[in-house]
Amino acid sequence: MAEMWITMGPQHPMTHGLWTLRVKVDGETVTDTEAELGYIHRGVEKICESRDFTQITPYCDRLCYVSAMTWAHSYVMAAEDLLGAEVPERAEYIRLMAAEVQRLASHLMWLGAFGPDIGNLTLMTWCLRDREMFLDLLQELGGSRMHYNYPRVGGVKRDIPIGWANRMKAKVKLFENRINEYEMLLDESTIWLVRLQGVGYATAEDQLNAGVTGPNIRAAGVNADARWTNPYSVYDQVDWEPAVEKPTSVKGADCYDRYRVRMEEMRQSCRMLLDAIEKIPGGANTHYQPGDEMLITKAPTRAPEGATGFSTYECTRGVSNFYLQGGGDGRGKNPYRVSIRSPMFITIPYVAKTMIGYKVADIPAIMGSYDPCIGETDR
Amino acid sequence: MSDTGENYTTFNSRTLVEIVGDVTDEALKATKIKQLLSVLAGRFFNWAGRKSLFTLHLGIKCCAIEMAASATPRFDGDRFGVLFRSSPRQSDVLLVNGPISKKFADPIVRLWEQMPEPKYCIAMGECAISGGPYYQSYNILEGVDTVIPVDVYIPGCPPRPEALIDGFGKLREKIIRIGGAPSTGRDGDKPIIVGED
Amino acid sequence: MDDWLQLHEFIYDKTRDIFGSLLDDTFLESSSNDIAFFVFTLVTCLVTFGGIMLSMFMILWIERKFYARVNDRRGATTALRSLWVGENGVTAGEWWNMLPYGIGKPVGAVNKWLNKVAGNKGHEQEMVNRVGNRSWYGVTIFPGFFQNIADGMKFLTKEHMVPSRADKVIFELAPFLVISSTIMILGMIPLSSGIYGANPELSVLFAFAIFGIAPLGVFFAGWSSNNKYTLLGGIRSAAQLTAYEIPLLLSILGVCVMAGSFNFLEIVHFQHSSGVWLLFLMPLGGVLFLVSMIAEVERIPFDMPEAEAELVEGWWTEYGGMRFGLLFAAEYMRVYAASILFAHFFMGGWHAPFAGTIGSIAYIGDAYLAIPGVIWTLLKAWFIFTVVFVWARTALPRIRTDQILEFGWRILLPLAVLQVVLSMVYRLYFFDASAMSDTVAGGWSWDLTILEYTIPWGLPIITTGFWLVVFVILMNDENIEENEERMYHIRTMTPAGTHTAGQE
Amino acid sequence: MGTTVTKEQNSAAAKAVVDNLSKRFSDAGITTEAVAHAAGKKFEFVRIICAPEQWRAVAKHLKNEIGVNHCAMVTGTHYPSGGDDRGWEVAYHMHRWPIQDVEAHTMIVHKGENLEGDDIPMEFEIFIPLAAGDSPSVPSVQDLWVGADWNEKETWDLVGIDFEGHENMHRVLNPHDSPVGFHPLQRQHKIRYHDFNEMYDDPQGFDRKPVDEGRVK
Repeated sequence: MAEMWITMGPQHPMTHGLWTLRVKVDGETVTDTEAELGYIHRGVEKICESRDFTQITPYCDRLCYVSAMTWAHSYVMAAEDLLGAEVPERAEYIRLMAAEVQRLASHLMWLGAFGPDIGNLTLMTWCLRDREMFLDLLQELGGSRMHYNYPRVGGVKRDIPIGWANRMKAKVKLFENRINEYEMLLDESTIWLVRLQGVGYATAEDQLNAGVTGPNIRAAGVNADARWTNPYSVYDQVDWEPAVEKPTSVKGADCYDRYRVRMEEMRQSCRMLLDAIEKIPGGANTHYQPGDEMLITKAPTRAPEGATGFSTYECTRGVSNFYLQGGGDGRGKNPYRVSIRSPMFITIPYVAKTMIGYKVADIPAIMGSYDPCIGETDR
Repeated sequence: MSDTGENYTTFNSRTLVEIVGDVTDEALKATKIKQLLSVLAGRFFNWAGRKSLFTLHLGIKCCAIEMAASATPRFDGDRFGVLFRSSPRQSDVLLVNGPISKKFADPIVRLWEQMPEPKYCIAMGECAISGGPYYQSYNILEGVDTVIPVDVYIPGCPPRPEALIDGFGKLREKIIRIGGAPSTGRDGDKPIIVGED
Repeated sequence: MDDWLQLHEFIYDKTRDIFGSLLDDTFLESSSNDIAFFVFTLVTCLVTFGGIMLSMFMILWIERKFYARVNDRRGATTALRSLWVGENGVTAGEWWNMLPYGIGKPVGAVNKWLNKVAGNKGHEQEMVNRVGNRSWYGVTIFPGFFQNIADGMKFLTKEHMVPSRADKVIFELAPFLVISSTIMILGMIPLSSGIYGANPELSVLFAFAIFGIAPLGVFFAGWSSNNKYTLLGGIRSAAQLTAYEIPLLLSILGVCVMAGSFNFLEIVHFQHSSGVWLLFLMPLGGVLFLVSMIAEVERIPFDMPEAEAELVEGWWTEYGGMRFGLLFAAEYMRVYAASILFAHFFMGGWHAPFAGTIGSIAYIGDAYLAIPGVIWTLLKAWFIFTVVFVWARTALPRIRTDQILEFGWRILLPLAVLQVVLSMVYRLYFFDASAMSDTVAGGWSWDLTILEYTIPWGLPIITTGFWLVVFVILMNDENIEENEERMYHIRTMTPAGTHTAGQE
Repeated sequence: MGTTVTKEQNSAAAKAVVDNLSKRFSDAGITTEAVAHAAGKKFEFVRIICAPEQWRAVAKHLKNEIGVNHCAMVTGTHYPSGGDDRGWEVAYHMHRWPIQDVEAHTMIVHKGENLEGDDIPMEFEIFIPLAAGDSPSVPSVQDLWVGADWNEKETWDLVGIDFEGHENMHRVLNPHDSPVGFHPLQRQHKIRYHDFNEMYDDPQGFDRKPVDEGRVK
């Protein structure tokens, strides 16, 4: 068969969103690829220039629809850097727990979407079933299933409800068993292994140079994690270790390593949550009123011209950065410029190129193992 | 020999089919069998059409996750015959679950046109209804109804899966009323907004 | 032993009688037997097809429900009641008034009566039930069973679309090629010794010759749609179906060698009269048959041709409406045919298990033997469908094309040859034809005599035991600590959190 | 818990980088300073302000001598009222992380307090002010960091800053058929309904028309 170009997308089950992958195939082998983005480019950066610092948080929630909490957290860190706001320690703990619960939910969504990519629909329903537990926890904090608008500049919107700690502990402990259940379903199935192992190699240095970060790079055998390299929040006080996976080849991490490292990361999040709820200042079962000084400090609402704020944050898919410039409209009430760095924006073109040489059937496996999220990619 | 073509068309099989068809049609009409069949079969086909709404597996933005959640154990849209197919040729419902950018306006119209009649469109979430939080953006259309006709609107940012399932319920009510009418012939019928009753 | 429900002969006799007396003293008298035969064939085919098609809805229902239960869901709940109750209280009004001949009133009365007896329970308890997170509807009848009927009827009403660049003739032809060849297989398959459409001498050969036509239709469909997904899907499908046809046929050859016949009825009768199901004599053959059958009907884990992840819907991407409905139906018919074939080849077909033992008990035995054979066939087929086809679909991911082909050619094919050789050896050296018996209890043909000691059913026990041991050994996971460097490890060597930080 | 980089390490590393850079580029007029974040752990990062002409040299030095291996983001900003020599600005944000390839079946788990020298993680913020004008331009660093590739494409697409030497520049987020010269994040482009009074006059939005009416679809 002669070589031909196949356009996968924008509506395609593999893409997990709206983007187009153009693949040149020779028979079943991929010989060239090309990624095309921008199908849900919404101009968030432009809109945010006419919003004040509190109003931007909902837009950051909606950047990535499976990890709203981490993106909002990332934004408020940049805004605090710009405005110079101190965050109470209890608020930092709450933010950490919220972000880790969100990380669990996000990884579950990834695994759930990864299952149909490989052909197992049961995995999807199981993962989404367990994800509901964590969405319930987040819903108690933020009031909504997906977009919480929970972190505020200088703290959090409200305290954890009474009983949240116990519910969280029970759910996390239950979920630790569920992870074993998934591994029974997947790791002990030879088909799962032969589909993932030896497919989609990427080394650590290559990935970092191309801008890929997060679990994808930790799967290649290095503990690259912004939670300890650029420490923020209280990650230095709770008990955890970055999940790292030993790659099986010098060619770097394959799809199986990326799958493993996310499974381990879920375990680490559980460990972190169980530890943080014990260490939270003020006690896990006390409830402070919204606006209490344990939860939020009053931050300035205007930033002078020339001030900048920058945050490095370990989002669920990699490192997200926010860069804010002060001194916008309304005498500094709005930022002059909001710049958002999404890990997936860099990753998707890179992943498209790593597919070359593999089979057409490996495309969903490779793409799915990197956990694409187009909401944050196109912004 | 000059007009072979005429000879050819005189006893054309197509004409025969038409004549026979017309005669049968008239006979059926006269005996009211046609009325009987169309009313009875109409009820059955209407039931079938509303009970089996295959939805195009199209994930645009946030609401796509809620769409996925509606198929999960807690909400289980499969109870009501809502299945997701990846090919527009096999789908009945186009579930628009996110903002339509200028770049995606053409593809979504194409997807809509690839679906066979009778087809229905559900606008899920604020972005699909009006542009939502991005109504000021330079790249976002103000709602999907600027490019394709919408049958049911489900507000929310994003709507909960229950609301989505309720939206499908509303669509079923609409199908009871309009039948399997082609999407172009539904001008008089107002779109339904979930939660507005 | 023949089933007591000899519908085939019954219809044959009755048509002869009826037409013999009906056409007596007319000019058609001389050809009354031919007419009777024509009518008889028509009726038997209708009965067989009708039986298979109606019971196929059960397959669809089992698949939906079983799959949903594994997924912690309830699955489809559409009940027949939804025909008359409307949606959420919205109905089509008094539509029966539009009916002619004045039958509107009685139809309306029936509808109202149905609504009263099997309709919604009224809205009095709506709020209570909502708080209790329950549906406020009344009783459902066979929930979910009618969902598939609704799906099929909906396909009928959909617009028929042909892509503008498609090869129109072949595009239209392909679904009919697939479905007609599938229906012809069903014509060969008996439901019991008394219910079958046709019974040629070499019915197994004939059925599998027809089974091989469908790949052609699949390839036509993929090619003519003028779509790259369908093209890839069609070619994958052709390669896969061809590769798995051979082990499939070889495993069936093993069955035929064992039974000494190419006829379905005789193969099933052989299992009964020789005393043991072939599954216990050739478990390997059974597994080979099932694996290659799963590949032939393109279900997970071998559903690469219609892999939803990368080839949108595979070779039927461009088919919508009734053409898609037909392809969908054809797929399930092939699955159903595969299940019935397995029941016939390996599980004794329509013979009740332990007919001799249970049948000799007073009263209960009579009732047991009075169950028609067709029930046993269907039960066995449904069981196989649920346990093998649906369970595999819930539990397994799909394999890549090259891996499918490699598995087929390198593993299944040698094993299938081995199975044929084993069958020959069994038949030639261990089979005791004199002990065959066509009674209710069956015969004792597979006793093993070693040094004057006779083990009853020795051969089946030893064979099954051997393959069970092999199965258990293969299923056992390897010891992960032993070999770190092997290709497929099942656990990460050092799970995160157990390693100590600071070691570079 | 124990892996986190300490603050002492961080400030020492920042100081070392600043010394290195100011020694290397002492006479080139490049400002280098270690700045502390205003919030959070108040860790320090290195801020470099350089002219576009020196940017390639600085970038090569950063990559080869200082070990900056991750180009996180590229931000272009338009300052219509910024004066002649700062009409535009490009900000590169980069990271230095201790990451290297590993052998098969091994892994490297760094511990923050064991790191020293170039291995200590560090953030870099490079400002490149550009003169006002219609065609701002910066040398591209696409060949040094692959990660800069799509970031620079995006910056050109949204802000309109040209990157000299950038291969295969094309629109990534805006539609390919956008008008030439349309870069939405330039300040002269207003968002739709930017005049809020209109919204208060007509809260239901009956008379409201988008600014780009007629061009949409």
